[in-house]
Amino acid sequence: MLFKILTKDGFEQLVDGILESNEVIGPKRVATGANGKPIHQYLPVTSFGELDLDYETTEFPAKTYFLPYRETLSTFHFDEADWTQEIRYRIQPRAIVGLHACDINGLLKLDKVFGRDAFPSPYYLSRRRNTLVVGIDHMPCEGGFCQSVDAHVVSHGFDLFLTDLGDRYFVSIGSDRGFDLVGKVENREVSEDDTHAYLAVRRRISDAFKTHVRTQNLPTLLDLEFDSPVWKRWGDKCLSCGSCAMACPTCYCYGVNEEVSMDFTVGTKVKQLHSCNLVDFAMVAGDHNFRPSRESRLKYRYYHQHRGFAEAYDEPKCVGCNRCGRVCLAGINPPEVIADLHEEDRA
Amino acid sequence: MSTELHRYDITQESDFLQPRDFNRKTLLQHVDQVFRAQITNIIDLTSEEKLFHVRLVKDHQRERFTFLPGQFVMLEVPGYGEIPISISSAPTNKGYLELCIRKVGRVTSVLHKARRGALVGIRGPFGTSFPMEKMRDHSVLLIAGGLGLAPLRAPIFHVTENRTNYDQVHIIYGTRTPDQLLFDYQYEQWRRINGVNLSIIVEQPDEAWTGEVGLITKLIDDLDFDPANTYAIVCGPPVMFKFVCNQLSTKGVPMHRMFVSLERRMHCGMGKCCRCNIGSTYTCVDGPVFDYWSVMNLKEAI
Amino acid sequence: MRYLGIEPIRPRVGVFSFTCCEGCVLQLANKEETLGPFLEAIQVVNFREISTEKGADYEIALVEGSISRDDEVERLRQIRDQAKVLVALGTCAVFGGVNRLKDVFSPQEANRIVYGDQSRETAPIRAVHEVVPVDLSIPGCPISKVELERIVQHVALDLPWQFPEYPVCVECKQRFTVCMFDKGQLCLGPLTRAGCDAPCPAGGLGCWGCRGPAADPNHAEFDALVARRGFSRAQVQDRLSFFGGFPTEGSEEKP
Amino acid sequence: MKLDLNVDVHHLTRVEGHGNIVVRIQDGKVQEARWDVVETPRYFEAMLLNKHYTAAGILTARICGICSIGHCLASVRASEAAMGVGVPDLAGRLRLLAKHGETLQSHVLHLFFLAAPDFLGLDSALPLMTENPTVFGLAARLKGLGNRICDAVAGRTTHPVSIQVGGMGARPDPTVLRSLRQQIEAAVPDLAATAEVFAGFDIPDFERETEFVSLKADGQYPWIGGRVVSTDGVDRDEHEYRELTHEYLNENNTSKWCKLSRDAFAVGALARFNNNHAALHPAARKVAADLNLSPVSHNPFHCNLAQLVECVHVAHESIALIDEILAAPADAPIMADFEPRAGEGISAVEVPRGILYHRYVYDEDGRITEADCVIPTTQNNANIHLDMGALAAQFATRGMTDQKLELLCSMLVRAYDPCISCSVH
Ligand SMILES: Cc1cc2nc3c(=O)[nH]c(=O)nc-3n(C[C@H](O)[C@H](O)[C@H](O)COP(=O)(O)OP(=O)(O)OC[C@H]3O[C@@H](n4cnc5c(N)ncnc54)[C@H](O)[C@@H]3O)c2cc1C
Ligand code: SF4
Ligand code: SF4
Ligand code: SF4
Repeated sequence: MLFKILTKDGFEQLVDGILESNEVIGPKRVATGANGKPIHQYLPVTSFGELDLDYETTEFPAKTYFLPYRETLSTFHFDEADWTQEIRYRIQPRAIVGLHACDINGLLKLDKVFGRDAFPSPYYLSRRRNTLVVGIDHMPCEGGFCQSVDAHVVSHGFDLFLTDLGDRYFVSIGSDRGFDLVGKVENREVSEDDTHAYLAVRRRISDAFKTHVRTQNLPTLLDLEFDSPVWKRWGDKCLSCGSCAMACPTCYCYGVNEEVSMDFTVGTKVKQLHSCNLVDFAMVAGDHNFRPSRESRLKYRYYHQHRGFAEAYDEPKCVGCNRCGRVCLAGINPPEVIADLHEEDRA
Repeated sequence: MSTELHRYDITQESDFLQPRDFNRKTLLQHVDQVFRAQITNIIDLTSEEKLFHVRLVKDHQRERFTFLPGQFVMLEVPGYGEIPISISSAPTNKGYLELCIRKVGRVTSVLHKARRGALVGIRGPFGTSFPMEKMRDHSVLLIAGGLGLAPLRAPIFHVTENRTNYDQVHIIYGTRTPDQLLFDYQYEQWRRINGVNLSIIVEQPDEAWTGEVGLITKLIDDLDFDPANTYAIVCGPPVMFKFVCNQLSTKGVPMHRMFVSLERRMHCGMGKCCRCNIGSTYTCVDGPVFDYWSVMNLKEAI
Repeated sequence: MRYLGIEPIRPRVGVFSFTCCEGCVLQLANKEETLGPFLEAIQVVNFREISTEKGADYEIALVEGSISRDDEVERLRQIRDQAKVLVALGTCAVFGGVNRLKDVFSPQEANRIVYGDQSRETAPIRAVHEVVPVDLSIPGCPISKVELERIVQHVALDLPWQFPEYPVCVECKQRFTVCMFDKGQLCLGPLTRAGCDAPCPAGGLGCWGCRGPAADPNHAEFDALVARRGFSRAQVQDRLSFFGGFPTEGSEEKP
Repeated sequence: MKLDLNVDVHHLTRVEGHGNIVVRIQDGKVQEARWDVVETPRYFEAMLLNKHYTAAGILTARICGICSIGHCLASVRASEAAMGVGVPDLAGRLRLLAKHGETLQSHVLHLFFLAAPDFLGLDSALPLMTENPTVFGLAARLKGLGNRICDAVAGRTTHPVSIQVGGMGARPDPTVLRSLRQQIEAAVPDLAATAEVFAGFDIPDFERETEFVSLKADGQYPWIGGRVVSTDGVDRDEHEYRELTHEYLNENNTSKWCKLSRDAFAVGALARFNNNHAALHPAARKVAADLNLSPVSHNPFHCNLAQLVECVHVAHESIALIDEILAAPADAPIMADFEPRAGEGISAVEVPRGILYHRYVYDEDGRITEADCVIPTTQNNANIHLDMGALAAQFATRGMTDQKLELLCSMLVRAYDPCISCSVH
């Protein structure tokens, strides 16, 4: 990897340059929570000033810019006795500025599912390739346990990654595209001092994690605890509202539905993000539901995160952002649920 | 300074990112493209099921389209939805499929209204198949309950078309009532095939019924076969194949020689939407055909 | 759908209003981008609010409003006799709607409050299904025209229609709306059936439950979570009883 | 020759709600001429009792599906008055913009879908779709525009969500506002075309001396709050609404009736026009001149034309409002900080059909102990009734038939654009 130093002004210039002819998305302050804390979302901005790079976390992840909550997969044009299928995917380039390490790790996991595998998704890949990703280091967010799942650092999957050294940014360059951009504004080589400062910041971040989740042996533990009362305890609380999956940077389950235009000339095939906690997730014809209870649905969300995905890709799907825990009105959150499972193990 | 971000054409990646080939050199950008297919014939089977003969429209697609017994396709009815349907015809018929469809919801209802000549879409074939090669030189039990005869027809065709490759063949079929029996016009034909033994049973007979009455397990009780030399394919609702497989198991058929076809909700057929996910297993790509041992190991499979 | 060999049928539709604000039938004339095709997909033969034609040969009756007077019962029965398919349109027709709120008073008391000594005829509010059998219930105060368009397409081809089973939160999140609870406000989204596209939380109001309960709503946990966040029983009950779609304290199961 | 005429309309069509017309003419003399509202009563004033202030606006919006924004607005203003809440400037502008959207939507609905078919000899506007797609297109586009404004600002076309006690619950996205502004500008030719269509209609020649009542604002066309004036010289504060309406009961009606200086009075677009013509946007004044409409008109059928003039006015005023809203700083407040408190509040708002009054009394918990709503159509009903008598008398001449008279009477009622379910709230 190549590294450079950018001044803060230089970075602002860089973003302004992109803004002139491209859409830029970044953390924007949208409201103040009841607890007095600001609430942020990744949203399109019109100027650098609208970005709040010193944000703690966002309510929703940036995945919607890669896997939209709703996306048209195909359009069918009806013509008397015939039809044609039209497939389009987004190719308009844009930039996302200010993703934290966990969110970039989230993208890397989605890459595994939608970028490789048996059937890569052109819809996803086109968005991914056409999105410039600029990451930034940040102190741990409250409740975040990305360190426990090794998602607090990231070494690829971005174009640029910034570490704030006070008056300047230490920039890790992850692509030729990123390299060219840095070259367009004032920059300089990394000095030994910069490297020391950078490592100190990294260390400070690593040391600051307060929330830890025991992930060792979790896949096996989950198999062992398949019938554990823990699931009922937490499952009974579940509102089956799907908020966790909407807020999770790596949840990607979906449903596909088709609609016909009111004048019966066009049919559209629309993909909509679903959630394994929703009642009808595994409902099939004849009203048979393979996961009729809240308990079984909640359990399978944890299974997919920490066992199923681990089996397929040797790592958990969860990046430890705890957005699902924060957004859950019932207070179901991975640190506590997983701790509970370990308790059960000991008991 | 103005920076215009480069537009990246993903079709450039097709060379090194190629989807698992389902019978066409599929380019990345075409994974969602359907083959246009015409409904050439419709056969009323029962009040709820119809058999659709479907033929791919384009010559080169018909040429290339092959499948194995047990695989399924995603059947697209533009504007109404795409549903997984098992292929119910002989694998030797190129580019030509028979799909047996029960009317249960939106897509199947609109299909049941469709007329001969209608154009639908086909994606696939998808999924695993019954290991017909492995079964060579063995006796085969082909067991179906209810709509399970639809996916079982492909192996039946295969076995009868390659009759010399297999030893004794038993086709065992059961439904709840006589009017639910599918493909009754073919029974006579199957019965006449040398070394094929067809038995049928219903749970609730009507006045006209003269055949066997009871659960399908009753037929298996009476069955005379050599478990050491036998493979079984069992298709039907989960309760049915669970009972049948357990019964076969007690009779001595090893679990890895019994094959079942699982049904789950599916929206993509490509291991993405997760709706068919059982633990870490995707019914659409890792299945739908599983041996019974694997099914026993899948939590919540039955 | 010609490519399937199915000719679109244009069902004959009658539109009827009972005790309500007529906001749901107004939606029939809304969503102007597709108004032409919508009105072409059906044949409106009786629609007092916008047409003088009073055809009695309708197959589908769209009935909005709740039932609160004897003459309404009579009129509704006649409509039921004529229609092949009777659709309860909107929250008032499906659940009784806000009109039920008057029933905390006796008819006499309500009359005294509003009309003094010259009372008018009124009876406790009934939803349409409490008077005649209903074939399809479309909730919403008002109904969503987008949803109605789709339902009409289904009814016209006699295809089964399925409402979303999941709660409003799903659509709310998919609109990027900051959760009302995070802003310290109350919301019935976790209990309420989706399909409206969550306009209320997006408008800063929070859901009031006009579409009635989602499949298997978790009332126990909802009660617990609103209590944890400091909302009173009365506040929650006010909302749950507002549109008549939820079982309220003291009532047996569903109204 | 004897002239006997009978008109009996059960559930008049192309109006909102249920009302009947009865006219009996014997030997050329009007024996009976009645406009009866038979809508089922809903008892909103009872429902409001004990409701929390957060519920009042949402509840009263359900009084009417066409002017729900007006109701919600009148309601939250009354609550704000009761609790002494000052609404942030930006919120006030957003509210007015939402109301303009509603006025446009409601007027266009009335003009094209409810009123125009009579002038075109049609049962409804539906045949226009195929027979006169140009006119149908005008109607659909203009109504759509009104609805989109409501949607963007109030959160929904019918039953607003963001109009709340204290201000607004959400601020519309600037890109949406900019697009709306463009759409309104693009609609100006459509409004001109509409004026041309209506200029071609044969409007019945009928007048009856009427007292016209409306709000009045200094130098501006009145929409929200202010003084109440009449063509008979009344000039009072909105708080004196009781002295301005004198609600009373009529045995044939589920709606109440009102009076002021005379037996009846009229509110609505024509009343606003008659009292505030000078404050109209020049473009709107020009359309009025083109349509030969000038104050004070005593022809109730001119209400249609006044609505058209108002459409032009709100379009222009909306453009200016959007500019002001876009210019407001990103962090400008839209919601006031307040605590509920006991008190009484009265609010008058000009909704499409005339002045709407809401009055609430709150206890210290912010719950309503007394509620009163006086609806425009309630105020108009007596006047419609009296007009009906005069109309019947004027047209009880040779050559008149039951059918023609029925049409005239129906057109008269429709000209008022009555909102019957509102009036029987
Ligand atoms: C591998 C496989 C093979 C199948 N083979 C056949 C067959 O040969 N003949 C036959 O009649 N049926 C078969 N089915 C079941 C068939 O897919 C469903 O009956 C069908 O999807 C129902 O669609 P619908 O729109 O009519 O019903 P709706 O209830 O309206 O369903 C809506 C959506 O739910 C999903 N869905 C509902 N039920 C099922 C289900 N059981 N399985 C998967 N998805 C479902 C579909 O995605 C569908 O688009 C098979 C299912 C699977 C998984
Ligand atoms: S499961 Fe929860 S903690 Fe893990 S990545 Fe998803 S939202 Fe974050
Ligand atoms: S605002 Fe309401 S509907 Fe939206 S997520 Fe929160 S609780 Fe659910
Ligand atoms: S958010 Fe709630 S109250 Fe609002 S429309 Fe949807 S269901 Fe009705």
